[in-house]
Amino acid sequence: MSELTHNPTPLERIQSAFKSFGLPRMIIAGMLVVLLVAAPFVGANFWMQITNVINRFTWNGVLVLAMVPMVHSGCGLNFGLPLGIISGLLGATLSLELGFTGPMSFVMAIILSTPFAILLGAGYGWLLNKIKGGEMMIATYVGFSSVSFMCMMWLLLPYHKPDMVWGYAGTGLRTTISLEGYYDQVLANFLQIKIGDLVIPTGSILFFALLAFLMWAFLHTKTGTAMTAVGSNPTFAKAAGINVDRIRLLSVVMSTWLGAIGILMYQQGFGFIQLYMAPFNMALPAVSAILIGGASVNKASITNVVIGTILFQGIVTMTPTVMNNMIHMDISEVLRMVVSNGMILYALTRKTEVNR
Amino acid sequence: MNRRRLFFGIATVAVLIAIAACMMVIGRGHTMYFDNKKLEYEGQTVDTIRRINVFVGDEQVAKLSAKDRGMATFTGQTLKFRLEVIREKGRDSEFFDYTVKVPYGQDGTVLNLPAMIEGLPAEAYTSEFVPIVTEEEVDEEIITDDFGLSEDMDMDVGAEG
Amino acid sequence: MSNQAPLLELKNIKKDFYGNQVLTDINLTVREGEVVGLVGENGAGKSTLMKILFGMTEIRETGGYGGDVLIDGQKVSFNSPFDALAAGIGMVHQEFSLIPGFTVTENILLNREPQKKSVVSEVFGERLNTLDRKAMKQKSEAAIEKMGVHIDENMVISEMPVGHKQFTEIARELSKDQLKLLILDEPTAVLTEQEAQALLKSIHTMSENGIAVIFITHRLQEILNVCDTVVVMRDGVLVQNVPAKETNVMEITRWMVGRSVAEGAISRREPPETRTIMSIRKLWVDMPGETVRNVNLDVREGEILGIGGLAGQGKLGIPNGIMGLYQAGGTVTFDGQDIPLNQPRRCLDSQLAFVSEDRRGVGLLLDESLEWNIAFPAMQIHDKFLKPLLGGLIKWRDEKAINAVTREYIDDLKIKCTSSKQKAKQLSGGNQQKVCLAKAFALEPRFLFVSEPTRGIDVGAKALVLEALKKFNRENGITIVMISSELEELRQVCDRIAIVSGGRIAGILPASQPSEEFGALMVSSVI
Amino acid sequence: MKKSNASSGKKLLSFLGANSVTIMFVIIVAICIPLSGFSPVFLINEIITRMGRNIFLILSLLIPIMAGMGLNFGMTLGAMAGEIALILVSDWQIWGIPGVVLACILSIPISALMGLMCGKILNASKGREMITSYIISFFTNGLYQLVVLYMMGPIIPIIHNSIKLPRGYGIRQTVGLLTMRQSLDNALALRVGGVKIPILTFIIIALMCFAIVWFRRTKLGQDMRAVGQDMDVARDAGINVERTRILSIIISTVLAGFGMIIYLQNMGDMATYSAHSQIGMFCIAALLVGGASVDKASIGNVFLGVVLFHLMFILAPKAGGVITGDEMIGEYFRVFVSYGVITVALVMYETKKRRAKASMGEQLEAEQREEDAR
Repeated sequence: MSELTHNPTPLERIQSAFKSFGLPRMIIAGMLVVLLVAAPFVGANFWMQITNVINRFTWNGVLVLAMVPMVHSGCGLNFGLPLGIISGLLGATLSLELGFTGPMSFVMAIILSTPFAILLGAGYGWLLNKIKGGEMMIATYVGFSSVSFMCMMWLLLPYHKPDMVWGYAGTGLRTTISLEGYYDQVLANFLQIKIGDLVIPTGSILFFALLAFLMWAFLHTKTGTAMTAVGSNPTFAKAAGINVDRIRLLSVVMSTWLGAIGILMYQQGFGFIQLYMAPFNMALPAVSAILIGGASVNKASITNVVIGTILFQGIVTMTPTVMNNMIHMDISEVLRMVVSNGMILYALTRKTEVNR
Repeated sequence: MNRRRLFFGIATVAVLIAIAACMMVIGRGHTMYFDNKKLEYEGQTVDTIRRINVFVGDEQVAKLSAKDRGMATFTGQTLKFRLEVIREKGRDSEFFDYTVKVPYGQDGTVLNLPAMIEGLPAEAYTSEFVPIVTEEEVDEEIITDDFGLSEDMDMDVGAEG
Repeated sequence: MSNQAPLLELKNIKKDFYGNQVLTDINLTVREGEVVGLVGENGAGKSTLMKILFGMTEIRETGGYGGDVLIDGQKVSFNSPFDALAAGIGMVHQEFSLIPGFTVTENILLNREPQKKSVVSEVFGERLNTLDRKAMKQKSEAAIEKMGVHIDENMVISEMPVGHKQFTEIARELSKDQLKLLILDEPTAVLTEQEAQALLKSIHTMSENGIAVIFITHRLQEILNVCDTVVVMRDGVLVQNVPAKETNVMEITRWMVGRSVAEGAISRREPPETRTIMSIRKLWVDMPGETVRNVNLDVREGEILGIGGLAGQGKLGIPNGIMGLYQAGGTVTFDGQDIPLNQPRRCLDSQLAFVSEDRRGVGLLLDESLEWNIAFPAMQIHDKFLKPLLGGLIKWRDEKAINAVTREYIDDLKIKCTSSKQKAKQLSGGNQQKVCLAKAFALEPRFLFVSEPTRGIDVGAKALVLEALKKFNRENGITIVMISSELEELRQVCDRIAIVSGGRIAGILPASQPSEEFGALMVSSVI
Repeated sequence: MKKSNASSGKKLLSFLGANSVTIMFVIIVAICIPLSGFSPVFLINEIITRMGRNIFLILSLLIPIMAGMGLNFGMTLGAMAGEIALILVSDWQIWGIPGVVLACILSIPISALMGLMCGKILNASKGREMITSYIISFFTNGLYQLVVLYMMGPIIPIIHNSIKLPRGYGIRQTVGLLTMRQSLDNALALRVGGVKIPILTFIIIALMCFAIVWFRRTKLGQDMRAVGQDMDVARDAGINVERTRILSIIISTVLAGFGMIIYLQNMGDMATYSAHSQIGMFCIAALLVGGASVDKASIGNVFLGVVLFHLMFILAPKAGGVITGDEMIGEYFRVFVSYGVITVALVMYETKKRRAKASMGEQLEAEQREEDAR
């Protein structure tokens, strides 16, 4: 009888904590610390840097959060995020077309994108249930196909609002639509705090916190528990009477809806709606952010989302300035590509069973 | 047996390297510029010629009036060409055959044809062509953003016909 | 037979898995051309013995073995199956090891293809030799000929009947020139009657060609027909080694199951004459390796019914099919209500529960805490351990209640763990099994299927688990159906025991019947 | 009689199902040809050019499919190796066919190294090779940019300023390959009624096809097929599975490098940072259109695929313009179709895998019924 009854010593605990944190994550966190320390020395404004990181965090946080439900239900990393983004874009453009302005346009965008997200998510979930085990690759291509399909639709759908369509043709949506006068910064400006160079977009943070809390709360309900169990061991869940397919479908719909809200949040911070090929590769940064945060192919928590988004966005925003000031060579883009894709590769090569 | 394989393996690599070296020699491209220009060399002045036609093989690569510059591209380190020289209108053309060797590292070589025809030494009529680099100030946007938002993809496999 | 050293000699072979003795002092001699029939119940140690002989790496990884293996009088020690192959031992495993898209010829000569050299292979190595298709054809034809059964050497494996696949495997071993000893592990299990006859004949042919055969099977009549000697193993001991001519099926069965169990340990409770609570009619289950065909069975209220039988005969398929884990058909009536098949939820709603034999795959959430494991099904099925919030709109997980119930079961079943938050994967097998039981008990079922509850756990935990089951039955009046490969275990716990053979119920006897009776049923219609 | 009818009907149905993508493409092309109003000579010319340009690249996909590693999105790695070789050759001013040959030789060590890396990573992620190779292509793209954008100049000597960025290091957005433009295609080119046939390129392609046919008959080819169908069985038989898989990826990467060089010599210039980014996707889409699947592909699929896919590519913008009045629609349509084709093929592959499992239950049910009847 070999029982694991002994209590781990503090040292062992620290060691196992390090182990579970993983080497790549350590490196990335270390890199961020070095960047933060180095920033003032190379003449970059420290507080402005922090502000940037916080801003980028609020833009992208929800998109990263959209990974959580699907990872929990064992559908793997949601490379099909563009589908959710498309729902969000449909909601956003409809809200503008219908003449809503200011904060109301944001609310309406959320409301209008919801039915699209549910519909697209349901179809997508149905498909993923047919092809269990091959989710990630197919998700990627479902995302791509839908983005390119929507490219045609943006041209063909009867939008008429002058500041959205091409001026000379009068039809077909523009590639980028400015949100000034609509919901540009509506959340960020809500209860905004300014201390010197540090600007905190309180509203955006609160909104993210609200969604994160709802997600957390959901995972503590009966259905949420079932979702985690499905992801952890689908056969166990089946034996416990869970309708595995239905739970998976629900998780996909949730992910898609969060993707829609995520892109609206992004636009709110960024100030523009970007159409056509823009949603194309938005899945990869979100995927690698959550992985950097410590998630694996079938385990993810809210903490992973927060840490991952901060680390990833921190690297992305800090490197250009610091690197530029330091060595006058802007290799941040390349660095970002190597780091984020390397992270995904690292996660894919871990021996976790995705399909049982 | 293993030794034998090693030998064959090394031989293959050697053959590939040999082919590569050979390709580097025979495929090295050069540009030859032909000048019909006035030249002063050690006090001696060579004047332009009314008209020079340059032939490489059977192909006429340049028709040079006075002060003209023509060019020909070729691969390998030697260029054989024939000049048809017409000094005055109506006069019969004279023909000259030349074989010029160019250094491997030199992309462009300028030949002053009048000096050449005059029989001046090689260092008199050959010089290296130095291209004038037009400095573009605008830095090109080079990154293909993998997942930035400004991606416009080059979807066109072979836009050219 | 000549006087020279025998082809194979095993001397005092011993093997234990982490202190658990599975083979004790096995002595066995096989001569050239001899056909030895090896029989024994599952777990008797046949497979372990063959693994040692075949140099399987798992033997070495678990600490090697004691005693000597001699081939032609020389002591040998195999580090891998490839060493064994080189020494002339071939083995046909129960699971096919064939490439589905290849032809018979390609499979017979897999990785041993005759090749032709070419210029390219001189440079890039032998793997760029081209295959010599003609020589391949000749070799495979020769191997098939040796076997004495005709199969089409150009046929693709995936389009073949199962029997032919088996023959392909045998032909592959025969095509190896050095082959002296062939081990056949239940080769007839997948064959039809005619194919089995053909196989037996081909064993004769091989033997005449001087190849010794060790033939493992549950079909005792086949052994008597084809073997020179019969070797019986039981509980890791070689109990009998007799010429086949001098024995009969009845005797062999007795040797196989006859065990000196303390008579007092056997359950002597009279099977309760209560009403039938579950009746199973015409049940078929598609569970790979445990197919169930046309099973009819009645379970009485309040009894403990055992289901026994040899491995692969379908006893495991019965609970898995009824509980909806594998595709099934037929009718199951529980307490007067028809239970729809293939819908786990409906079974659970009718207060049936199931403790699966596959603890790690089906029974547990390995990456989650004990609390989750124990409380999860009850939470999902009966809405236990939930706090309604916002007037019942939200069903919030009640961590406190979950913790309480988990502690209760930890104490009840003496589960050894650091805390109720410990991950299930960190527990030992016995404690994992107790967690599975706790999970089922927490559902408060009226009817419980327990599948192989003692598989892979140590003696102490075994007794505890069986005791817990008995207590659950006696005190709460819960009907239990227990499936186990160990007959003696069933006889200790159960009131009646049904024996499954060939996917069907071969018979039902009270536990107090002598074990020979059960043994006879087990081998009655094996496939 | 009736029975045979039903079975042949079933056969036809399953044939249609298996080839639905190809059939769909034939229909699209058939509709678009008259709509577009292109002349047959133009179309034939275009198709022949594109065949010469692309077939070699697509052929490089066949071997990993044979080894059971699915569609090799990592072929992009080979394309990058080819590009690096071309940058160097272009800087060294080696022109014409010698330039092409030299680039091919230079690309071999780079491709082999990248293939080795890719193969090792794929061995660590068995069962999800495709998504992994897809991410590898992104990851390597980062490394490629690091090399080409920052290391070429300071570390890897680049002589000519004309291909360098004005800042003094890194390679420009486009590298002109005028000096070797269509040098293979023009050698031995044949003109038949206004259609140019690049004989030499086709000879190279034909040789490659023979090489692949020959390769299938070698020991290594046989091992790859075995590994592709069942890794465990192959391992039990003593085949070194990991090594075999790595070799298949290396071969594919090297061939992709050659393919990219052939492709770019035809194009005549090279978009340094984007030429490779879509090439994997288009090649895979073309192969799938030709009727290949994730686990089965033949040389015939390659040829049919190139013809159909590129016809669609040429026709779509024009036909789209005629139908909707906007050529952009056609442009987007063909992108959509490329992605759609891959999606459909992947879905079909996965569902086929599941369907195979369900058949055993039906058999048992039938047996039961039979027994009841008795």
